[in-house]
Amino acid sequence: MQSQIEIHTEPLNIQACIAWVMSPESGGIDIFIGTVRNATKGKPVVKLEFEAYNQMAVNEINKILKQAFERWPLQKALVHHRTGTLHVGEIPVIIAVSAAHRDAAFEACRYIIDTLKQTVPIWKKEFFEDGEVWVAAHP
Amino acid sequence: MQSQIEIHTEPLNIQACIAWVMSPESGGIDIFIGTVRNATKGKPVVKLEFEAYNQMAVNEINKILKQAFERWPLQKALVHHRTGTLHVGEIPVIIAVSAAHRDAAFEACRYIIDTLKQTVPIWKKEFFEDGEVWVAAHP
Amino acid sequence: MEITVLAFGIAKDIFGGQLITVELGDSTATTADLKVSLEARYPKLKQLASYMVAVNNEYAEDGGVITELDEVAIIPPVSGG
Amino acid sequence: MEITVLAFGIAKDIFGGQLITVELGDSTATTADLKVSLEARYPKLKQLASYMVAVNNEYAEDGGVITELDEVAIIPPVSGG
Repeated sequence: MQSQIEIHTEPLNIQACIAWVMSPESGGIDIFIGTVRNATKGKPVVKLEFEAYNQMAVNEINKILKQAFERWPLQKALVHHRTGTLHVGEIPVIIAVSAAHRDAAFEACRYIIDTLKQTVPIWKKEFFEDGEVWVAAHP
Repeated sequence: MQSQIEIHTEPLNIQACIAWVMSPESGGIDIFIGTVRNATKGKPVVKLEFEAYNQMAVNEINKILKQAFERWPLQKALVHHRTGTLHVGEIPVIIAVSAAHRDAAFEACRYIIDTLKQTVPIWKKEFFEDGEVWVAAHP
Repeated sequence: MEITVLAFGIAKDIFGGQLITVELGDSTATTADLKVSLEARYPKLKQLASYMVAVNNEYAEDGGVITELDEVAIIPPVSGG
Repeated sequence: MEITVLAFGIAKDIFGGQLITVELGDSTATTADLKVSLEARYPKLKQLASYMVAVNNEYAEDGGVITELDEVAIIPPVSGG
């Protein structure tokens, strides 16, 4: 399993992520880039703050990638996640997956981001003009 | 509908494609990058040649993007396709889709590449060490 | 009337060039007439998995009428992406 | 025994800090005992949609035993990505 997992406080490097997953055995790469949206349910967002339990987050992402490599014939998979303060348009997460055939790349990439949002100990606080809230904390 | 369709003889620019689809209204971008694989059914590939019926290809891609915008709530969608001679590792196609929510971006991106391969007048010839073949021409 | 036909991919190889001209008897020929004429001249065309005719950059139905002013192209099975 | 507990996200706000210490009666406490103790001290914890305990960087079952040597963390609902 060829994988790379990094948690950064600095801006993520899209070009480096894509270059890392490319391989001569691959026919396709699927990449998901999360971006900070300017509104949540119609309410303007000023900024986000991301906090991670770094060591455990890397462990949990590694489990997800292992599952993905077991389920699909992949070449390489990469997850970079950012922490700290991010403004609108900035990039909290990049997931990139290469595979001989595109179906595997698409399905694995989507599985990784969906599962990451459910199990990986990273938290996001949204700052609005009139207050702030930890996402998903309350029903 | 915010879309960009280009057919190039020069190498495609990943960074420019991603920058074009990013928008403050988007929460996620899905990108598919096709790459020339070093083998087809176990047979080493030397190079590929892509030929397009340019004007009609742009028309057909435009139809696909219109369908995608009708089916999913998208922000922007881009298709860049390359023609001419490509070697292993080079990039024939980039598809990038941004949307407020990632499900729409993933589904539309996959729909666009799947449909492009079925309807858009672009042809690929594979060159092996011992011969060449137009892909999909024969049963 | 004389129709100029654009060819791509394997059709270009079969015709031996990107452009050929086809003489169709009268002024109300259809894409079906064109196919019959081409297949008589280039039997290898029938060995393709399938092929389409495009008229003015749109896929054409078999009954579609062709005039000398139309841009006509032979579209063998596509394989982009 | 005294357990040091790491807190993240809204749990950090509820505890008023990233690290708190919790006195658990004996040396065979479980994550369930820890939860009871924390919820008594910080009633707001019960208002969360849910929360988990992690022991040594792994999600722990409710019956899991905790010792003073373990790295224990409170994991409120995650929202990365």
